[in-house]
Amino acid sequence: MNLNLLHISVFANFLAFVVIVFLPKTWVKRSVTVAVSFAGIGALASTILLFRQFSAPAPIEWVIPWLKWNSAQVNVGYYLDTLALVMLTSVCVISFLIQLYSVWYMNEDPAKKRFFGTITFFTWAMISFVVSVNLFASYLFWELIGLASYLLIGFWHEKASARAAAIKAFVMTRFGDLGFMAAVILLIIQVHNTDISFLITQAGSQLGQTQLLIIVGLIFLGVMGKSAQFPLYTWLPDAMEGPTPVSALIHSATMVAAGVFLLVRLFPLIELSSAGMHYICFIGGLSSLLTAILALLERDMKRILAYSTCSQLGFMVMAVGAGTWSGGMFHLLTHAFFKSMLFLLSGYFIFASHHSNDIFDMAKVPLKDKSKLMLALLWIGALALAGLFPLSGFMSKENIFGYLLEHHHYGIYSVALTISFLTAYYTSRMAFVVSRDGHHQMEHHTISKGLNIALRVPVTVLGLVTVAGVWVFFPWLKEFFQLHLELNREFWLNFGITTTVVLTGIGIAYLYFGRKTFSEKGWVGFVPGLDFLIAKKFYLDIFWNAVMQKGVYGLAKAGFWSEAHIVNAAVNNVGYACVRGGKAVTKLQAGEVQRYIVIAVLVIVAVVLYLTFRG
Amino acid sequence: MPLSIGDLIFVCFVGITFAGAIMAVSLKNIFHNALSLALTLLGTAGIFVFLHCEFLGLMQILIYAGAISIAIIFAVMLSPPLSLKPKKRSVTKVLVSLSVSTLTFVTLAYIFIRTPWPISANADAGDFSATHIGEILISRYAFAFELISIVLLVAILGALVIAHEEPGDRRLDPEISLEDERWAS
Amino acid sequence: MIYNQLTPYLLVSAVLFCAGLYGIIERRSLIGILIAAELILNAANINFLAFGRFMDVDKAIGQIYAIFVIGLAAAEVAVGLSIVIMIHRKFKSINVEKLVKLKG
Amino acid sequence: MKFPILTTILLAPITAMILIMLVKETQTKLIKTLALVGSGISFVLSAYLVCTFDFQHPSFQWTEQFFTVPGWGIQFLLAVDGLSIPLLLLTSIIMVSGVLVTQRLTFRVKEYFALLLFLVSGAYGVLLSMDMFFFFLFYEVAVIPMFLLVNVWGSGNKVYAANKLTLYLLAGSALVLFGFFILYFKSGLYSFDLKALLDGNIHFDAGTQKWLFILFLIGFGTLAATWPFHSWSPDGYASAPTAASMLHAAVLKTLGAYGILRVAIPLFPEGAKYWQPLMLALGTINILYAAFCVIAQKDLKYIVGYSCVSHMGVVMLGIGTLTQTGFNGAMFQMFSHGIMVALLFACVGYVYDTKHTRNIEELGGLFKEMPRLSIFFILAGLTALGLPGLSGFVAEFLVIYSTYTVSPIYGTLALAGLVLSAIYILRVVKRAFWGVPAGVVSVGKGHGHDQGPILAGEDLNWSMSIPNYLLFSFLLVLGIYPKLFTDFVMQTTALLLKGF
Repeated sequence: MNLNLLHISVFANFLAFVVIVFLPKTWVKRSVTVAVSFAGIGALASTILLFRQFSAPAPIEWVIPWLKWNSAQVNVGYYLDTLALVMLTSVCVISFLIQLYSVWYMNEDPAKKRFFGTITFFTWAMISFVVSVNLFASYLFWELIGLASYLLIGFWHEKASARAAAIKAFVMTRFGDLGFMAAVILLIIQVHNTDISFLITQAGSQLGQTQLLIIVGLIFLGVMGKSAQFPLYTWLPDAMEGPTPVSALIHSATMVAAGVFLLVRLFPLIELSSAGMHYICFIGGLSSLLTAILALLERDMKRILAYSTCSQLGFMVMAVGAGTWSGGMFHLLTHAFFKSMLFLLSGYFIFASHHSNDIFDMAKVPLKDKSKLMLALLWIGALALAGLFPLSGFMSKENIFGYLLEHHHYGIYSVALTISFLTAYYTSRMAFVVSRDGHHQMEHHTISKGLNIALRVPVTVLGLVTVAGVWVFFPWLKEFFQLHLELNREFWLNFGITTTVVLTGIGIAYLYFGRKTFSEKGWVGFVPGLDFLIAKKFYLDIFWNAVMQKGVYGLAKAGFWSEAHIVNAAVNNVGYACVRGGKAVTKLQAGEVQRYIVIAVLVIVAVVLYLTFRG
Repeated sequence: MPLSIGDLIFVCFVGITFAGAIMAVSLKNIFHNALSLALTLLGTAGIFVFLHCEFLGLMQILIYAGAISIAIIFAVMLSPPLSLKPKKRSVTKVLVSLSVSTLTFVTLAYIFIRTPWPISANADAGDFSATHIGEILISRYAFAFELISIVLLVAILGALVIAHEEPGDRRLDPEISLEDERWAS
Repeated sequence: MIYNQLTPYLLVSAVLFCAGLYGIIERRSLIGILIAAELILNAANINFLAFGRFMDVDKAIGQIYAIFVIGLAAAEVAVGLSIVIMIHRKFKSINVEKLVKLKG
Repeated sequence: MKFPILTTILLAPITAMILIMLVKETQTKLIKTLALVGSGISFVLSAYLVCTFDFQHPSFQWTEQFFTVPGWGIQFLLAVDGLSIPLLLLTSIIMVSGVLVTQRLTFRVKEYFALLLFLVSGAYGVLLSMDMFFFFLFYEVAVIPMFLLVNVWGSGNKVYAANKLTLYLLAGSALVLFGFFILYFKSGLYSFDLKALLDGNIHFDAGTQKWLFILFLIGFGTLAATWPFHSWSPDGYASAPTAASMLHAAVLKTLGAYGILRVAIPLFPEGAKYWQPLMLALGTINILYAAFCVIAQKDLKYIVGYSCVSHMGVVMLGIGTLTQTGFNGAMFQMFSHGIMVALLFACVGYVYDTKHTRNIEELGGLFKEMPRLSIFFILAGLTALGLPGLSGFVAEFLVIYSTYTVSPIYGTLALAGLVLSAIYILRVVKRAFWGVPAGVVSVGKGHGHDQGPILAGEDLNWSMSIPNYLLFSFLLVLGIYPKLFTDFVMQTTALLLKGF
């Protein structure tokens, strides 16, 4: 029964994809129905599965052999323990809600069929990645996730920026993926088995410390690409070129979540390499800090959210690197819900401000033109992101802080506090600006009534989960994630510190953006050099562009040049030499009989002389 | 070694032959060449006599000097353009030809002189008579004899056929002509 | 007694041969070449007869060969001349340097 | 006597060719049907062979022997084993799709199909004959028709391309012929019988093995477009008509690699070991160098041509590992690459026929105009960049895996090739297929004769996309379930290593 439910939740989206592919071109509406209903079935099945399987003692395993060679075998199938189950459910549910939302958002797009086809494919790939039984199979779906995100980011391919962003996303994540692939290959060579259950229980003991470090480093390279860690995060802000539901999906439960999930999945293996853990923690903290700073001055709402995603992912990675997989995973879960909600809301606000992404344009829209529900949800999401009690973001962040404090990682703790402060500041800046009452009169345009449900239901559900979800499931979550939320002295100390930091951030944001007069830059303008660095995006984009332009295209030009001037020239010169030699020899065969006779006579004389003098 | 009368006469004939040969290849006028050829043939006929081949010498005069060279002379005379003076000869060509033929001559002469020819002691004892030639020709060499007859016949017929001018000749092969500048240059 | 030795004859024939060779190589006119070819044939004839006289063979054989050569020469001249006339008729030239279709 | 399947496979295209030559020039429908039937018979039969093939049995099966030339050691001996049977199937698939793709040809249809059938019969012959004499004979038969196909039906700088291609391949085959003669004498068998040679436990001394191996490596490597002997291939494919470049890129190139696996590896294990670093280096250079070259190209056919060279580098790398997994990967890559490159060429050919330009800067927005075609191109491109779920990934994974077992440095470099392939494929997709339709139907330089009237923006119709579906289905099925393929070659590739 549970296996069947699992089949349903995994293949519902895939089935939708296949059906949509084979539907006739003109059946646009039906393809939308198919996608949403199948995704709904998947979400339902996975939720039932969550309740049935959550506290089950043994994980579901279901295996078919896929490829075999002399020394190793690769299987595909399911390995569904509680970790995967939680992730599976959240992916299914969030994806379903986002597809529902897309019905509203993509209403007027002619290429809806393609959109829903790709998004169901995307969801399927992510789900399969999550429940995959084997690291190699994980890699397969990992790549498919990359492909699907490429297709979705470049969905509006008429825009040059969308095309560029799509390629950037694919190539940069692929760069990381190859690290993953190398890691898989090394694992097969070293331990001959890449089953997840084997890797997290026995593989570590068969590997030396150096091998382990290399493998962990390579796997983390993949995570860096997928989960947008320094220095590979630059694709993520650009990925905003895709439709907003896609951003919501990429930034919450799929794509970027895959990286963190992989780290958590392999945590027992990674944990064994302390150097690797330090490295992961460092990179996570660095990316979190850098992207949080980048978000400070950003005006594009979607980009603010994108940077916040980077920052939060870095936060999770840092937590995992510091040693708490549960901290990273729990934050990933809560983050998935409120971040997808925020993105969906950004879609609404962009719509409301006549397709401008700029938050200061949204500020110009009169308050009466903005839906109260949406504003309320925006604040809920923002505060959850900031980590304010009693929202879900608070719980997951508090959990990490608690762990750090408990294990005396004070350095990391202070970095995390800084990030938390910055996050509180920029998210509330965004919320303050967006919810301003503007006077800019624009012609009123209505969102069609029937579709309003498709807009309201998903965000409301996500908002409810953000507010209450953690509390409803608290006992389970506490047990499974071993939350560091005992009501003791450390907890209250920690609670005090973090709440103070968050409130300070919100307060500063209020000072600059909440009152009648407001500045655009806030306090950042007073820090010398910071706005310059932010404008330059820490030179990372410039660096990667140089790698692409000077490095790859330069080498390509060099290759082309050598092809023309060395390889081909050599061949051609051999040819020309033959032709010239031939021309030279044809002089002997010019058709002039007398020349032939001279040659013939000379040869005969030579032969005769040779024969005479030979002996 | 004193020179006998025979020697003098032999040298005379050789001189005639050489002079004719050299003129036959060196004079510019083709008519003069043909006449010089006849002279050479006559000289050669004399040399034949010294080789005890009087019959052959006679034949040489009759057939070669009498018929062949006359045929050439007729050909030259009958088609006027053939007797026109050719252009100046090119020096390089002359030098090349001279050096090639000199080289050939030196080689031949070296071989002829150096080789110990197996000369029979009584070289002049055999039967040189035309009767003997005739006997052998129609016995041992009968087949070759018949063959050469056929060759001659075919040659005569062939010559007739080739030289026979058909009215539509030019039309048949228009592109092979010197006027065509594609290959005249 | 020069005329009773083999070598002088051979040398004479060599001179004739080389003169013919010179002619064949140097002459532009087809008829000139034909004439030079006759010289070479004569050189051959002298050789046949000379060897026929001085070697230990049937004395008729050298002569018979010479007769054949003369016969062939006659045929050659007949055909050669007719070809020359034909070529002249078609190409308006009997200059061998111009009768070239192969292009190197 | 059992039905001579292999001979029928070989003779079907030849018979069709002869029949086509007897048909009147104007009956193009009949000619196309004949060509389709001829190649279809081979296809059905080789599919039957694949189905009934006993893949547990490592050695030759279905042996057929018709005549021998006594005293010369020549015999007409046909057989298949795990190495040749996938390539046999590949050849027949490509041929059928090549014929189906060439629907719109109007110029000298009769000669075109006759030559194409001749070409493919050469390819069948190489794969089937287990006698070096006939091997070489068919090898030449497969090389020569391409000269005419490029010269008469080609486009662009076709005379140069045709000369280059033919001369290059003949030079390579001269080395092979030389090697065959040396084998004939040195083996002591005085026979061209390849099967006897392979089965006969003949051992050459190490010195001989070294230079014979390099001889065959260069000879066959030229046909497999190994750097630096690759430059015939992009030029040739850029100029060749669609079906010819499909066949050539898919089948003939793999014949080169097949030759190395068939002759050089099992006969000269010592030589192979000695030259292993060279093979690894050449394979890696092939992958990276050609990939960089693709990035700088603008012509769609050149792009496909160079990517083809790059993918052959993977084959060479797989062979160079001298491991069974590497050989499996190389075989897998040959098959998958063949199908993929044929699909790419079919798409590019259609684009060129329709838009009369292949310059990606003049194209654009093809996805809007011809969605079906674009999807096929993109899917084939995704195979080229090694996307899981499509067959290219499995092949590249197997090869890179086995390279890692031999030399991690080369393995890493080959992995870098995957990033490059992603860059170049996506670049093409971005420039030519995405975006707004360019709308300009400019007529490029150098027309081929295979251009019909301008059919601006018309998508593939159903009948035209049959070959694309056929080809793509193989990419998909093998990508999803690669065991189907590896089971076939497993036993035979193990046998290749018995001398090591």
